[in-house]
Amino acid sequence: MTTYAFAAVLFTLGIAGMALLPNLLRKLLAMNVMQVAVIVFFVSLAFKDGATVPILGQGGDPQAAEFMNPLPHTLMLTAIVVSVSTTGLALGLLVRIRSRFETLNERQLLDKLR
Amino acid sequence: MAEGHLISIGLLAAMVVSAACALAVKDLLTAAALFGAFSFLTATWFALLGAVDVAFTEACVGGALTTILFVSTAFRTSRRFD
Amino acid sequence: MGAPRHGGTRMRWLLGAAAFPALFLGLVLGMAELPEFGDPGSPASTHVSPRFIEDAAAETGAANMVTAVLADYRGYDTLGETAVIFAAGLGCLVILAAAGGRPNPPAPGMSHPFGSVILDTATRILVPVVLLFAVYVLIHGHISPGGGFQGGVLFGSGLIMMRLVWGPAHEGGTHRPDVTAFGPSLRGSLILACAGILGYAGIGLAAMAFGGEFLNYGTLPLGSDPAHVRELATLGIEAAVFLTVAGTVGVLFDTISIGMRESGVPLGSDRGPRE
Amino acid sequence: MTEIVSLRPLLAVGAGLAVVLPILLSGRRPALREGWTFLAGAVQLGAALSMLPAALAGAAHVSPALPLLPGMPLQFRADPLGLLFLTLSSILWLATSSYSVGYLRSLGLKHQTGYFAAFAAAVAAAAGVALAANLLTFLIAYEVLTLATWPLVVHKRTSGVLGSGRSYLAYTLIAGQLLLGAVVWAGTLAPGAQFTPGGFLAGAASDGVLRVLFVLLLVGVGSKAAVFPLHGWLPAAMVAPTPVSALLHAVAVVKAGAFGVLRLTGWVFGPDLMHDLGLSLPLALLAAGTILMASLRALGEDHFKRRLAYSTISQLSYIVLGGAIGTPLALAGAAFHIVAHGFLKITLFFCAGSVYAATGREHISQLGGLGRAMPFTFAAFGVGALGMAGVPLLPGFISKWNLALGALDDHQVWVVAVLVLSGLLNLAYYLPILRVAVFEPGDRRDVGEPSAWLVAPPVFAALAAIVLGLNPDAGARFWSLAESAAQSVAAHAPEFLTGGLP
Amino acid sequence: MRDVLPGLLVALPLVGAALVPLLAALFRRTTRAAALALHAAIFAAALGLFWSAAVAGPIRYAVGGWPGPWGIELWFDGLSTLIAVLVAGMACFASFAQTFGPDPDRTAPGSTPLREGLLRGALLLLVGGLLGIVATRDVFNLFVFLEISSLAAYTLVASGGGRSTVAAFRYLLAGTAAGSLYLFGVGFLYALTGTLNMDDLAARLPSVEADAALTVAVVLIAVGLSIKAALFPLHGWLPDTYVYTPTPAAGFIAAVMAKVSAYALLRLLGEVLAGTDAGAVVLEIMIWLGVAGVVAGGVLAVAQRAVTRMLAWSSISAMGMILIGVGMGSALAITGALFHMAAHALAKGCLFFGAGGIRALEDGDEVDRWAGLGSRAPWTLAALTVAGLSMIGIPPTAGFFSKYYLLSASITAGGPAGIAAFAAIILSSLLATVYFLRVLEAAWFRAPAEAERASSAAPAGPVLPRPLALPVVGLALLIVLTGIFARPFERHVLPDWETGTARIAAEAP
Repeated sequence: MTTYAFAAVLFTLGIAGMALLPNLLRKLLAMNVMQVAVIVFFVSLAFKDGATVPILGQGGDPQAAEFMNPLPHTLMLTAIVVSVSTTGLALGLLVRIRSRFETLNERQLLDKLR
Repeated sequence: MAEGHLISIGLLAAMVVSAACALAVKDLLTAAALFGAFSFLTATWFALLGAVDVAFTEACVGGALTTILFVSTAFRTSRRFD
Repeated sequence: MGAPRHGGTRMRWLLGAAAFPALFLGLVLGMAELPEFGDPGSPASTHVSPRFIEDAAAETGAANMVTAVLADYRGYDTLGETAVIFAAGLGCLVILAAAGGRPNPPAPGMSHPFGSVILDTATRILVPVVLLFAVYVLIHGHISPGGGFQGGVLFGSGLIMMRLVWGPAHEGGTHRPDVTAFGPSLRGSLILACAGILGYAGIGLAAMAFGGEFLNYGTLPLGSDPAHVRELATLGIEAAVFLTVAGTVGVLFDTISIGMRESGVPLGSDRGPRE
Repeated sequence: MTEIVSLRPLLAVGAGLAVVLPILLSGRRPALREGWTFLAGAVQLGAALSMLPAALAGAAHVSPALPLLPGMPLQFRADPLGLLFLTLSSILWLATSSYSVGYLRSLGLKHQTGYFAAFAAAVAAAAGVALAANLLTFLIAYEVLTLATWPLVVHKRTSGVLGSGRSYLAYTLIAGQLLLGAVVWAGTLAPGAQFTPGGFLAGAASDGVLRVLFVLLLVGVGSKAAVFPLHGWLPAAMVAPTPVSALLHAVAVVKAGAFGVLRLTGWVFGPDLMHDLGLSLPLALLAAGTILMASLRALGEDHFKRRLAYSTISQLSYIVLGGAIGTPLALAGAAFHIVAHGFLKITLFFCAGSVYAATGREHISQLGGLGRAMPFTFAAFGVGALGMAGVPLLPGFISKWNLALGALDDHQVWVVAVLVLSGLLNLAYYLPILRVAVFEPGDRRDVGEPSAWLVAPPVFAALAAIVLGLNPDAGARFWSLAESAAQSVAAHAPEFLTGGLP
Repeated sequence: MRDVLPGLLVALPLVGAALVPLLAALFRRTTRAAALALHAAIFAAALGLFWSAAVAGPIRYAVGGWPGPWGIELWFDGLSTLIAVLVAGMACFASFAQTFGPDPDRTAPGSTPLREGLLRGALLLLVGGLLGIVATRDVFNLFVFLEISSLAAYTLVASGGGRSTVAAFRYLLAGTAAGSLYLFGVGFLYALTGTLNMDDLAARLPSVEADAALTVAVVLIAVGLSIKAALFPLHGWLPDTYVYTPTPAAGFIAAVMAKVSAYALLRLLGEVLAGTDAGAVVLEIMIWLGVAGVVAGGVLAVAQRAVTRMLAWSSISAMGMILIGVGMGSALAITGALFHMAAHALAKGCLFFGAGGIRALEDGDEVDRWAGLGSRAPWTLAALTVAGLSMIGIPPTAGFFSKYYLLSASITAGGPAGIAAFAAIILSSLLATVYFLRVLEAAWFRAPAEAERASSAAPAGPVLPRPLALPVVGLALLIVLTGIFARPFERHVLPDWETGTARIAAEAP
């Protein structure tokens, strides 16, 4: 349960950072923390006591209890790629915003936007 | 697995601390460095939990690539958060 | 998110002070009732995943169960994943590079090579190793940890290392020796990324051409033993993903850090807004 | 009521719609454009008359049901009441179209193509309202009518006109939305919501729900029928050119509202349910109040067309009154009054239009001496005014007489008093107009009868009114239609009705 | 036919998204024809699926040959094929409109063949993402395609340059937060049931006793998808995004983007999580949020001076109405919600193409920019009028019938929520009347502003360039046709929905 709690802490930290930090780049960092939190949660679901890494050794008949659950790992590979893609696109946007408006502070940007 | 459990809690605590610092600090390069640390700590924790594929991906995709992009954005914009 | 007027920062912190602890409490309360951490009898460990563990090797020929699930059982997910990273590459191109009109601001540090001797020789030794390791990670994707994504990123980071140390491939002014010419231009990276997606979807459509469902490798005529056929197809999938990821990492780095433009010439020495 | 499935109802409704596009396309050739309008009018009248014998024999032409919503098809039925309104509006459409040709030409107004297209759409919508077989079709035709008449009301496009156009829309569209809500509600209470003589909501829900539903439906149709609190838009809509006012008052819009009230009281709730719920008396009182209030307001009005507008508000409430009382005679009187008021009011409006076209004067005080200059126009005006007051030998008398008898059947003596009083008030505000026009001196040097297009329609309407006054069953047998409509409602409420037909 | 089309529907957009930029990069010529051909093929596939689902019943398609909870399944019943047809159809119009270049912000980047190819690729990617969401039967796969469509949408929004990049960034933040919330919810569901397949989930969920965890899962999923569907009070990102997006993309995004998320919400909360009592409570709350959204959207739309911003707020009101339909859950309500999705998509797409084009050519977004346009381009303005009337809900347009379904659903539902919904829908029609007729009155009956008329003879010539005028007129025709021929809509969507929920109930152990 404590492992899940850490995921919740990171998630709340991330979402709070996104909403409250004034600078867009720091919001992006907070967004990454939030996405990593979800990945931590899924990986902690996959853990089995007394199980090893989900890669088959020298053959033999694999038993379900001996290996970790591979499904969350697969899902989290996708989640990591999604988080990197969003961050990449967001950074591209920020470079463009910075060059156009000379600031990355949300409050000043909103004034310029109206 | 009691002692493994202890290390995992320790790593998780370190992750939370580094994430909090990354968000709190004012200078972009320091934030990027702290975020890199956070990613690599997460990768180690994944490896600890047996998620080797995820650890590998998190290390190079999340840790290296994202940090490089953040640092290069620092050069494109300005080091201080305004 | 929808930030109210700037006068509302006090209100925003107030809102935050109330909402986020509530979110955290809700999550923790919910988590209390989830199956215990590491419990082998939890629904997640007993319902769907046992088949992946026990039959992955027999059905798909992949020792690494994660790659088996990634490329075969849930291959459609991975196609979506590749499309996601392709979308990021496309986005950065549209926003930063392929724009006529006003050029982006000059990039101070990144677009000029460092050019110190130590870095130069270190890169000469390291880059080939990194690229080779990337290809190794791709080939052994279904046996050891790794696969298309990790290989692609490693290959991309090799390119980045060269860009960092020797400057962009098409140095406007003086041309460094052919070494700097290595590595795709912006247009080349885009073509690489497109090729990856087309390869992946092509394999899927080929499966349909031979009568199976989309991405059902069993029907492909690559040999008699079905597990072996699927193993080969997985390799094909991983290679396609490798191309897309490598291309996109190239695009991301070039557009964001160097500010390379559509014409492949770095911004610093850009000749006028639009040729 | 046996039903004959045929395409004639669709033909009657479709004639107007089908002609809208050709009118829009033949903008450059006015003659062809008018030709389309008259063709549609003729087709509509022909279809109406062809369905007449069947309706009188107790059978109704029904169009095949176009399934639109679960259990609520788009369907038209030519029952006696519907046919009465359809025939009236097609005859008056022909008259108003010919009048419009003269009026628009003489004043040289712009956007004539849009005018005639909207006119055709409005009359087609009115036909849809007349022949609607269920509440959904009624609602659809009702909304299309609102939209079709909006461009006509704001025809002059000046900012003042746009303002009154907005108020017209505000009233009618808000009422339309409430009607939408009410129709949906009724549709769920009684699936199909078909108009059935004697009402289909008896026992469909608790009394409280039915009362709220009745109020919603009444507001929906009442706003178009200009019942007291909702009449504000009608005087404001006088900014429209006169033929449009004629359309609004006599041919389509307000008539659709009054017709809707009759449908509501006779074919949705039915007289006996109205009495059980105790709704008849308040509605009757509301109608009576409107009659008297509007007549008093008309007395004080010097603007010619606005006085006619207030007279319309009061005259329409006769129909609402008849619907409220619910006895067969009262219903027949109310139904016939639709026709009577149609012919009489259109005469008055044509005269007002001719005066404006010939002299540009809009106020009654300026009419001095025109009586002799425009003899035919003011003769027709005289016939119209007397008819309105309910003088015998004119159609107004027949409807008021039957209304009074119907009220007595239901022992409502006070209604008779209201009718008499309003008759006197009519005289009080119409005769001064004649007196000013005929006896008061005024410069009438270069004033003469306007073109034939502008004189013929009022004279024709006046003559038709006189013929109708003498023999109500002349021509399109309006009286027998009204009587059989009332009869069909009465047949379903035997225990309530005591008096028989004369 | 039935086993080829599903694969094609999901594969073609992704192949197109890679092919079109490739052609642009290699041959540096315009890729208009290729993109249009691809969109037409996708539309044909969607139509074929709609036809075969209607005739021969729903199609279950196991991608990769692995059935049931192990592999990922696609599910095509009347519901999902209808939305697929809507998305693919609107995409054809958007692709045609993409040849229209000018962007609202003068500093927007100029167009080069490569950029045009990339933008067409982004549109194809967006369509692929949306079709993926509509077709999938797997909750995690839904997340992946949600992200694909979002990323493509951010690109299209940001392609306007200048202010649209800021709007795109705020949209990105909201969208990613929504995605992560949804993924967290999926994590909870996976922990409780061990499966990701919707049918399997629906079967196993009722037997789960962990109520608190289930409630958290339902709330996380509901909040996540509500942000994506811009449902009140989580709609913050929508107005700026719709206003600053370049016209061709704005028409498509405004028309279908939020609706597909609402469809996902309907699928998950209405069908999969309907068995749980937490799901029922959330649905009840959603009715009240819908009512609030309908009223707030309407009132704020009236308060706007700029036409496109007014349209954005009216979208929020319409999404509120769809939420009411989803919340009520009765078969009639769901049909009403779906019909309103279709009607609103067509009308909003048409209006955005029109308003965006007028904003670009008349160089201004206020209502009086529309003065006197009726005389200059009667047919284009007639089409926009039809779309406006459909938004108000005047018969015979489709908007009237969808409102009719929703009204009768809220009356039959009864209770305080039903009455509130009934009143809200009536009020929203009134508000729509005010803000739409204000524009139409200016267009038809008000002469152009004096200054303009004095400076130049009323600038003749079409109000909209051809790549925008054609979609506008085409969509208007579709609005009227959908209105009149509502029967197929009811005959196909309704039974599938009932059998769907009934089948899941039957499968429960």
